[in-house]
Amino acid sequence: MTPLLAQGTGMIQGGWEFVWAGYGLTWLIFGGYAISLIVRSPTGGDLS
Amino acid sequence: MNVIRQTFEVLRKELLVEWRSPARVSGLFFFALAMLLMVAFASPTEGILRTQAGGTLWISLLLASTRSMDQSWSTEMEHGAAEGMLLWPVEPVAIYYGKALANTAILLAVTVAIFPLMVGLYDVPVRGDLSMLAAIAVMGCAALAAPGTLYGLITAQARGASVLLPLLMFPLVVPALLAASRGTMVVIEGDPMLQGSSWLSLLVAFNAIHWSLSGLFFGRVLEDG
Amino acid sequence: MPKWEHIAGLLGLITLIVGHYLGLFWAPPERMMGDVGRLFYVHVPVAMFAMLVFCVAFVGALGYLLTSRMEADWLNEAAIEVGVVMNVLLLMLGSIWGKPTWGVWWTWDPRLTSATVMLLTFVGVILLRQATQSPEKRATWSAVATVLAFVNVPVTYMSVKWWRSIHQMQSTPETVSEPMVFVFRVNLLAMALLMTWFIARRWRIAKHRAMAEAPAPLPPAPQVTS
Amino acid sequence: MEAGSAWMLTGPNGSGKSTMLRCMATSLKPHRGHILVDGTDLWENRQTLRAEIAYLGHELHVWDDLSPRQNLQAWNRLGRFEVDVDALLERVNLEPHRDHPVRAMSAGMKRRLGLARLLLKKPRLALLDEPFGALDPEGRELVLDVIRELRTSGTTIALATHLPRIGAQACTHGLALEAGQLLWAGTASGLLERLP
Repeated sequence: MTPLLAQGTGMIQGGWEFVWAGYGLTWLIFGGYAISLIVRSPTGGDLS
Repeated sequence: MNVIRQTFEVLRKELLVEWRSPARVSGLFFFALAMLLMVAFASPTEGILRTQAGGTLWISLLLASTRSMDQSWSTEMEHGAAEGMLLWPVEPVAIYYGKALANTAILLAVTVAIFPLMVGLYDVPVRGDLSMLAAIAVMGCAALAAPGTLYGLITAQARGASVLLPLLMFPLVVPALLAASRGTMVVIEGDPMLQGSSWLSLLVAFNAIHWSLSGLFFGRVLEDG
Repeated sequence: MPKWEHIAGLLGLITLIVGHYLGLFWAPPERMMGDVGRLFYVHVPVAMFAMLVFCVAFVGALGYLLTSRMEADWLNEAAIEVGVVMNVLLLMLGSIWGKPTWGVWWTWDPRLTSATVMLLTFVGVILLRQATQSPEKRATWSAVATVLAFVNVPVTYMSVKWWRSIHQMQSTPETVSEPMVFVFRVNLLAMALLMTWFIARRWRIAKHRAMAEAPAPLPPAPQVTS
Repeated sequence: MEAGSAWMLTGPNGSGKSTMLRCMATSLKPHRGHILVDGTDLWENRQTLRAEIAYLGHELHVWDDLSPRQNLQAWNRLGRFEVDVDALLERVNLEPHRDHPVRAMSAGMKRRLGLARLLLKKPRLALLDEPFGALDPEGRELVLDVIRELRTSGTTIALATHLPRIGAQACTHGLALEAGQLLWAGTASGLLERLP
């Protein structure tokens, strides 16, 4: 993978795959942790 | 003051224990020496050893210090002498400072013994100010002993102590390890830009924080243990 | 059963969806970094709240040391776990952002390095918690380790900064425009609400477990015959 | 408990004898209830009251690498007691072993050292947990002697033992515990009569 360094305009071009990876990872980890909290919660899966 | 006198008595007792069982301190020395040799075997070129000397020295001391803290507390726990001191009563602060000073002294003894060997084995040309080097050595050993003595008491009572102590201690002493390694290195190299003193001041700040905070918490940890 | 935290959690979820939508599609590309700059809206809130959650753990630790109340220990336990999750996410996001801007997945930058050391410290505290059965010991040890770790963070940052200054310094340009500030704030709000839910849920788990392992109360003392 | 009295705790294993002594020694914090000393709470005032309590538990509170003499000297200095350590060693019959490390001593010898350590303090309350364990008849006689001597100097004593017949020789009162509950309280000889 080539580093998307500044080209001419002084702005990094492209790089959407990194953006999607970052946002996706956030959802993945928050979702995973939320599920683990629900599974471990005192009332089991019941969230009351 | 009573606390100072008791600190001195605890320190005296600690040094007497070490004196009666010299195998322990010499064991630490050989442990650190073995580390120096192992790093040499694992290094691709001899030049790297020279530039890495400061870091290797302090990594060896750090690993040796975890063994030392383990031992320091296992003698205390064997027949409950730590609790005995608490009930005697000895001020917990005095127990902490006495033991931490003793651990500093032991590490310093290992440092003094290991340093000339490292200089010889790694072929390090020592050009710098030796008094500065001594100051960094003292402060570096004190910086390892302060959190080590407190965490040694905790992990001596926990399950899986041998892995927990390094795990807790290593991240905490990162600033001290950095400062001691870099400080040692720049002083050895001659230190034209006088960076050694700024590393030394970082070590002093680290010691000030950890010697006071650990002393503050030690009583609580001992009492609840 | 208390439900207040679920309201916070649900609001947080909605805000996060809105915030991420705005960050991905509504906000303009960043002046220097282009579209990669959109990572700002996830990375910086996570970084700020990782730190803030550890502050909560610190407050719990101090609270336990001062009052010996188990509620404070549960807060400490909850916040440390949430903080570690945030810290892991933070490092991964930092790495993802570092690759297109700096060209490397990892650099020994002071912030990155001290965040890693912080993660290691608090993972140590979690393992320490698991190494004892006694609730009082666990609470005291964890509180002491948390306070020491927390105080050590700025010292670590400073030491790494000095260490790196001998080599080279990375500078991150932070040029922020009006719509960016708005999107950033929405994401901060989402994070605050979600952290509230995480910590509150984790606190209940800690409380429940403590209740389960507490010894049954002794029967009343009988009359002594003599 | 009045000054100079000696209380003997008996009961099966796990009945709470040791726990009770450890609470009185401020080694454990009572989970429920309070222990009062002259009307003040023991745990709240533990820093000052610890100086007046001596405790000999299952753990001997000694350092393995030091000799008996060095051990006693260290404890002597830590408490600023200025007791003649050599005379004390002679009294508990450890004189021939005084310079060997504790590590090499037998269990009975170690108990004697623990007893000597107890005698460094001039306590108002002495707590002994199974003081006769691991000791030969001569050693048991020594413990009884020590208890009698402490009593005449006004020290109150609590001792836990599963050998009530020996303990009763030096004790005034008896308590029987079972499963954390007080079953019976009275004189030591009265307790002996009730035993099967």
